[in-house]
Amino acid sequence: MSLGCSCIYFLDYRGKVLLFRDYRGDISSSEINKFQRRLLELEDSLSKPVFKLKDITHCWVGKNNLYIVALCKGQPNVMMVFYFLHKLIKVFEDYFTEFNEESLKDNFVITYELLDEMMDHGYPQLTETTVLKEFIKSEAFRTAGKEEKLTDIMVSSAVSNIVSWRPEGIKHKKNEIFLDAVEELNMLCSSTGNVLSSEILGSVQCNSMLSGMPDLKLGLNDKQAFEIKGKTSRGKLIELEDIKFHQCVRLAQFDRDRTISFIPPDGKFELMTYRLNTRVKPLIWVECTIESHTKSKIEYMVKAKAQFKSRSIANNVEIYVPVPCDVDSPNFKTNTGTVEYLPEEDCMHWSIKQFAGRKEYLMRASFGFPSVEQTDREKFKNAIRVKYEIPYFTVSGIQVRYLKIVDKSGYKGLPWVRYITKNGQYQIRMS
Amino acid sequence: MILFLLLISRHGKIRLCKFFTPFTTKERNKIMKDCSGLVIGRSSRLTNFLEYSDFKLVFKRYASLYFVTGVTKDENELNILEIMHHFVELLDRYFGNVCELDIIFNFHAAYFLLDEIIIGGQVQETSKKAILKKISQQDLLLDEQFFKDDDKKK
Amino acid sequence: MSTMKLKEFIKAIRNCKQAKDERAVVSKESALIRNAFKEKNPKNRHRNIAKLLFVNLLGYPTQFGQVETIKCVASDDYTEKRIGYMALSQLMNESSELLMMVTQAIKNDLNSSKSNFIVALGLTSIAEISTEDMCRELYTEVKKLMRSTSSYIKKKAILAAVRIIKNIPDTIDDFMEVIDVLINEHSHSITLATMTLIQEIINIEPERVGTFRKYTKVLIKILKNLIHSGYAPEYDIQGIKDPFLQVRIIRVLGHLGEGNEDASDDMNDILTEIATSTEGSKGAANSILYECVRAIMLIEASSGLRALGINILGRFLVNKENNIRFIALTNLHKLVNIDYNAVQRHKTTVIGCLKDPDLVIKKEALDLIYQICKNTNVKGIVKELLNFLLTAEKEFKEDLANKICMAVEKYSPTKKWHVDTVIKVLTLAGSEVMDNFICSLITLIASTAELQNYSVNKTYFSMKENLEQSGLQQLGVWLIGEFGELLVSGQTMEMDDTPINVTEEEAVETIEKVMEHYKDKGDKGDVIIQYSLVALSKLTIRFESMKGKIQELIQNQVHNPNIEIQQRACEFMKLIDEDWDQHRLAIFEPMPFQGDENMLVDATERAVR
Amino acid sequence: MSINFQNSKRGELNELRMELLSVKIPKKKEALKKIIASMTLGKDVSPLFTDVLKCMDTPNIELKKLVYLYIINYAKSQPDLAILAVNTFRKDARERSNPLMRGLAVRTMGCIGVESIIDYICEPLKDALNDEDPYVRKTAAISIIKVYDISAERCEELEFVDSLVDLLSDGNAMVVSNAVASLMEITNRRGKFFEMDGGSLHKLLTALSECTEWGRIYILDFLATHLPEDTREIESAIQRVVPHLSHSNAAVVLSASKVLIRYMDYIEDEDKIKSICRKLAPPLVSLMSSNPEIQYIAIKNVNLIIQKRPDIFRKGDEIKVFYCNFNDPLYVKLEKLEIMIRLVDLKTVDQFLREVKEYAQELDVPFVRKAVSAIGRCAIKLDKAADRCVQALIELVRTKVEYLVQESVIVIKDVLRRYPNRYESIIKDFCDNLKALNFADERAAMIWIVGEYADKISNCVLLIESFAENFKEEATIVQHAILTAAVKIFLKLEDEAEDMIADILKLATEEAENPDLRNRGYVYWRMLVNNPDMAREFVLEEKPIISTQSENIDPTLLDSLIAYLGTLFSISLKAPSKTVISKEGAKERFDL
Repeated sequence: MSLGCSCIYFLDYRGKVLLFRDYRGDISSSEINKFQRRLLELEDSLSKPVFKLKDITHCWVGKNNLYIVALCKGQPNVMMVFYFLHKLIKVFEDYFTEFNEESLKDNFVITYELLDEMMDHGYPQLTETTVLKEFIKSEAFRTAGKEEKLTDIMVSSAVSNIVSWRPEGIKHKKNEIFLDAVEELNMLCSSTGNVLSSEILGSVQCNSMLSGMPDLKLGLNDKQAFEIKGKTSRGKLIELEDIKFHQCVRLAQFDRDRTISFIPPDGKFELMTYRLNTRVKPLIWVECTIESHTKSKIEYMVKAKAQFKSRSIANNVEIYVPVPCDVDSPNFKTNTGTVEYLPEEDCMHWSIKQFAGRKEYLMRASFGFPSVEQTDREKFKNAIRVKYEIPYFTVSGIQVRYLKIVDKSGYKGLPWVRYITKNGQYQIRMS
Repeated sequence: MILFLLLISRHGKIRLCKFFTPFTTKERNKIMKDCSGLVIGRSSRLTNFLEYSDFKLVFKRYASLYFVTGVTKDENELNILEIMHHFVELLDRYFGNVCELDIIFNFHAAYFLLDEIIIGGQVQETSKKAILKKISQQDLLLDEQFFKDDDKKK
Repeated sequence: MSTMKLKEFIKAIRNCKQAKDERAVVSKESALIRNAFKEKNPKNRHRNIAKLLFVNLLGYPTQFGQVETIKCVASDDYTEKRIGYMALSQLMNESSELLMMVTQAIKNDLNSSKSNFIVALGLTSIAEISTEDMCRELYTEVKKLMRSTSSYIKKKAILAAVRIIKNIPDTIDDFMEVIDVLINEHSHSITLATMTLIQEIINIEPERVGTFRKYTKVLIKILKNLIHSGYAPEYDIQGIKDPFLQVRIIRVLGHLGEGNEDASDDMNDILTEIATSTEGSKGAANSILYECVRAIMLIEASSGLRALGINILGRFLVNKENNIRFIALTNLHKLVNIDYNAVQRHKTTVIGCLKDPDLVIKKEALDLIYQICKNTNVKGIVKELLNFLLTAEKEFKEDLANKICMAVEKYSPTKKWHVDTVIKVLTLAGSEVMDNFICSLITLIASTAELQNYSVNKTYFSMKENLEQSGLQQLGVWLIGEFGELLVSGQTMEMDDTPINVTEEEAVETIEKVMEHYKDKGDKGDVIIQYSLVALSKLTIRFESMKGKIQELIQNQVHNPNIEIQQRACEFMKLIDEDWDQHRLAIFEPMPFQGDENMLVDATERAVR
Repeated sequence: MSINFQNSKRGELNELRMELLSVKIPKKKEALKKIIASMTLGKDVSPLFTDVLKCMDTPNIELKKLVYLYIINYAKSQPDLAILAVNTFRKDARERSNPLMRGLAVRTMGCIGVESIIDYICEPLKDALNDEDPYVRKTAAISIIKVYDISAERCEELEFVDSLVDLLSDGNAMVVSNAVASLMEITNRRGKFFEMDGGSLHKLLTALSECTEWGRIYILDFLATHLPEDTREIESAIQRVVPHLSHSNAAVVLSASKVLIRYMDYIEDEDKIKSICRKLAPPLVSLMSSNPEIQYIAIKNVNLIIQKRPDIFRKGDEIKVFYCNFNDPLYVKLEKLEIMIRLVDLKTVDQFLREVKEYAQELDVPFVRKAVSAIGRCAIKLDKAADRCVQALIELVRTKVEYLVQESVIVIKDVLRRYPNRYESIIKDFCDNLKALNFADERAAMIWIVGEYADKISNCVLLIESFAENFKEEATIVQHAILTAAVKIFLKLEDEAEDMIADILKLATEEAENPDLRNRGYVYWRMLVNNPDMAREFVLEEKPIISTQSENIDPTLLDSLIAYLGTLFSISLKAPSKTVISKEGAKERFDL
């Protein structure tokens, strides 16, 4: 069974080929026309991300007005193909800061080089930006630097090492590492305030600026870790449901005694993600009542309430409330924040820069209607969406207890830790 | 009679649409969508006529635009092709070497022109000279401001 | 308030790369325009309406602009008025109540003394959007304007009248006297419009054609003058003088000559002249020739003129342009009933058209070939068509297969040939053939005793090799069920006189394979399984030895989620039970068929017996 | 295009050629970049091939890479040209100072798809397999598939396949994993030839925790198709695979799950199985917070996994994870609904109904229809909750929204089949909405209901007569439904329905063309004449009750699909062998 893919295409939003890499030469170049035709026939939302035409499988991902399409023959591991396509986008973003038509066109030589190095005969190979950057330099770096000799560029030592994500000989003046514990709260609520589903998606983001080959150990207030080691804790312990680690973490060791030990890649990376299914009440609760709704006018009363401790503050709270598609003369009244009408999304947008815990704010809105009614006016009762950020706070109560840094050179590294909670998919249904 | 005239770009965008007899919005949308599908990509070597619903489609591609008409079954298809060509030549004379962009940005002018050629789906004037004369007289009557703002190409 | 100018707005939209960006620009601007309308600020109103026209072209809703459109129409400002009128037909369909509001404004404009152009706007809108009520309100004005001194107004008024008579046919009488005057005017555009009006009246009330016959000579004269006039650059198209007007007059002449010898005689010369002397290979000339042919076919033409017409079609048929060939095919089609032999002469050329890469030509040619078919030539034609069936692409295959079946059904000289041909079609394109052809073939076989043995054997062997052809399987399964005993009799001979031996077991296995192949294949597959169940249950009285196997196959279907299949399977499972041995025989007897005089009596009698 | 380019722009090509000849490396580089840019636009720049080759022999690595890119592009389409570069490749492959160079040369040479290349490539490839640098070895491992694709015979002759097996003992994990990928691909072509013993299993498991995320997928997929023979080995493999459920790469997680589910079949200890199942659930659930494409694949696979191991989601509240978000793409929503139906049980049914009713109010018609049918399917699945589900359906029918009514009729028919005589009270609501039934399927379903519950519907004779008004024009499925319903009604009401049954039988036998319909008509007619009691027994007999079992995949098919989790098989639900065989049969386009 072949796992890999035969070729990868980059198309613009109309389906025109920008560039492509053919890895196997077993698929005719006219095949991509069929994809284009299908693209024109169907809207994105209707087309499945993977489909088969005759014996060829099309897997595609859309991003920033571009389509990245992998064509495969036989029985590809489609999960791998999709994960690779997303990884590809990530690497291009790292290289070109942005991934779009312009950046691709401006950097087509590097794009080809990367495609050649990241995949061989349809099999993903090296995909860590830090490692790739060792021997594929970005354009800007090249022109600035002096002319390169054959001997100047070597394969990253990472390839030959067991540690495939970190080259040797990294040096930093200050040895620091920053940890951000970020939690996103996914929540779906009914109009009556019942939480239909909620989960916490947490991640620990690192930015490592440590020299050498440091070996790190991270200690969390993980209940299971304490149980296994038979220790007790003074603070609160939490139960992490499903933990996923960056490939640098020694999985077997974690499986054995829940120790998180790793040699970090250099720079930014996501060390781990976790999920918690605990029931939480909505941090920002929004209640929306339509007070009157006639042929010529609609009036809303919107109440927002911060249901967290008063010492925390939510920043950049944004509340989106749906309105009918053909309203006019918007009129808003509130003593907090600003409100605007966003016709392109058929909603009003109430933004509050700072929202302290336990506070409650009120907003009233009214709109007029034109005398001739648009046919689908009544179909506007979507979900209310809420965005926010709460610093110095995590819903789960996760805590970094320690981060031990050991390098053979013996320097003392400094760890920094921050906590933040954000909204994830946060929707409240409208009555 | 001619029931409707559509100008459709290669990408399926409607550049001009004129219905000479009432159709509901739903019918109109269906017609526009179906016509794009039927006509775009058809090789120019093939017949320029198609049966559609209970009328006929007569169409022709000029550069990047497809001119599509729906006509009653009793129409002379070859004559309809000539009428479309008549319209194209007038657009050409009015704009001077017309291109798709002229029609996009001055769609109103194209409608005005069409109003002098066809009324209610019937040809009303066959003299190009007469048509262009009437159009330029009307252009003079138009609010200068309107066209200054919108900077008509001449 | 939006300050974007029309051109900027169009540019902004053109800069959008994705549908959602475009939607965003449009919704924002639409919201601003809604507000501007609410504020009742007439400044920029026409610009906003113009933007909405563009929004409408893009396919977004614009209903909220309708009231403002009416205000624009009623405005004193010419620019606003003109934009308003333009928007009227684009934005306001369906809202007849609102259209009623605009009627008064149009009336004012029709009576305007300010400018002919204002009157013209009103007339155009009547021709395109008027409702019955509007027409009643406005038709006196239109009638008056038909006598206007300006030919610019007059021609538009005539065309507005075309719309009025369509909406209110009882106004035709009012317009008849005006036509008497108009017919004598010597202006291209007035004559053109008048022809259109006459044509429309004939369409609505065909019996009025007699009243117009008095114009025959005048029209011939106008046409003659037109053809013989000197070079007029204004009206010249590819060396032809005003082809639009020529076509229009010829069409009206055609109506006048239809069923009337005198009028037909009168126009014989001019049509002959046009048919012979219109030169040029370009579209304009061909459009006139084509119109001329249509007229010839309509009127009581002399044999010479008719020959001329058929000749033109013959030339069209070998033209290299597809459009012209298409015209030839459609018109030969109409000619079949009038002059079969003339059309029949082109048979080979028409069959040749089936090779054309153009599907439209192919379909038209196929239709024509079908029309040419008769008992005498059907064999030859079908033979050729079967060759095409081998190579036809999917879109055409369906048409072709069904047309062959139609021809066979209608003209088949012998029943055996009928059976052979349809089985051949089913073998090549069995999944494209419509149900009713399979049904009628079954009826034919069932009602013709001498063909049953032959058919069941022939079908049995083709169906085994063409499992994908669902139609063939449907036929085969039914035949095995009904005539299974003929299949296993061992009395049928192959070509070389060796007997064909099919065992009962093999026959049942064939059905089993079909059922296996068509399970979970959707509706079409379910139908075949339904056929199979009936066939199997019939076989219980024909193949005693296979009862166990049959029972097993039927049992497999009693859990089928398809209701019809489950119902049959359950009924048949019961019937198979020994208790019903005697009854079963009566129930599964061969079905009587149409043509069987006493089929019902028969059925009941036998059943009772 | 190409002709056009050559004719009108011959000058441009010449200009580029001159630049390539320049002695200055930056100028050459610029020229090559332009050439590659043209290539990207689809222009034919192959006439420059020999000139480009001349630049290949350079110490400047960047220039060299550009030439390589150029060659790769033509390697497949114009191998005869590409083979001209072979000498330089061989030289580069021996470039001692730089492994990157050697790897690049070996990799690119393999892309030239003509058989004659093998003569040139075999020696450098052999060297590369034994190269001191792992980068070269890992590249060589993949290159063996390329050679195999060009000529399987030569590849075997040159013993490259055997070298692959040797590479499994390589000290570098990335080399091992690439060798595994190659092995698997070759196995795919010529059938299984490699038997795993304890030693190789151990090596693979060691490499598994050391190699890149992609390498882990290759090894896991390999393990899923190559089962160890010994139960102890299976258990130790499981132990080493379990930690990979914590990997951040979704494909690693899925492949690890696949190995575990397959290996579990060989474990007898129930507790061990339970403990593995417990570990499987959370990572699968987590996949739901990925990109929509990954979610889609994940849901499809979860659907298979829970059919195989229904006890994985034992906690009961996992269903919530699959609730649809407002902005999920349609293809994700539809699959989530499928899973919801699978997971719903008596504990969660109330939430489920609340949720699905919400979906039925949305605007997306295909989604709404699926939501409606989900309610019905839930009723069929959960006997004790059927009342609540039916109540929900009735609420929807009462909205009189056309597509809600239509979908409800189709699904309620199956509910009535599942629970005969339990819900006759609801029939009235459907009878009130006959006008909405525009399509044949819905009408057939309604007619079936009328026939089945004739004794509960006072005007059933009238209803059937009105359905039969256009008998001849109706779809065959509706005709059959009318016939059967008429017979049922007659058997139940007798005299009252005598005229009707006479009419319908006449329509079906005398006037119909369709022999199948006539057959049915005659069978009924003869039965009724022959012995009405017999007919009563046959026609009105209670049918076997349908169940949701029919929605499950056949267990043998399921097992073969489980072996291919994550691959296309798991999305299309086609059995592996079948798909391979029906290569020819799959002419028509089918959607997944």
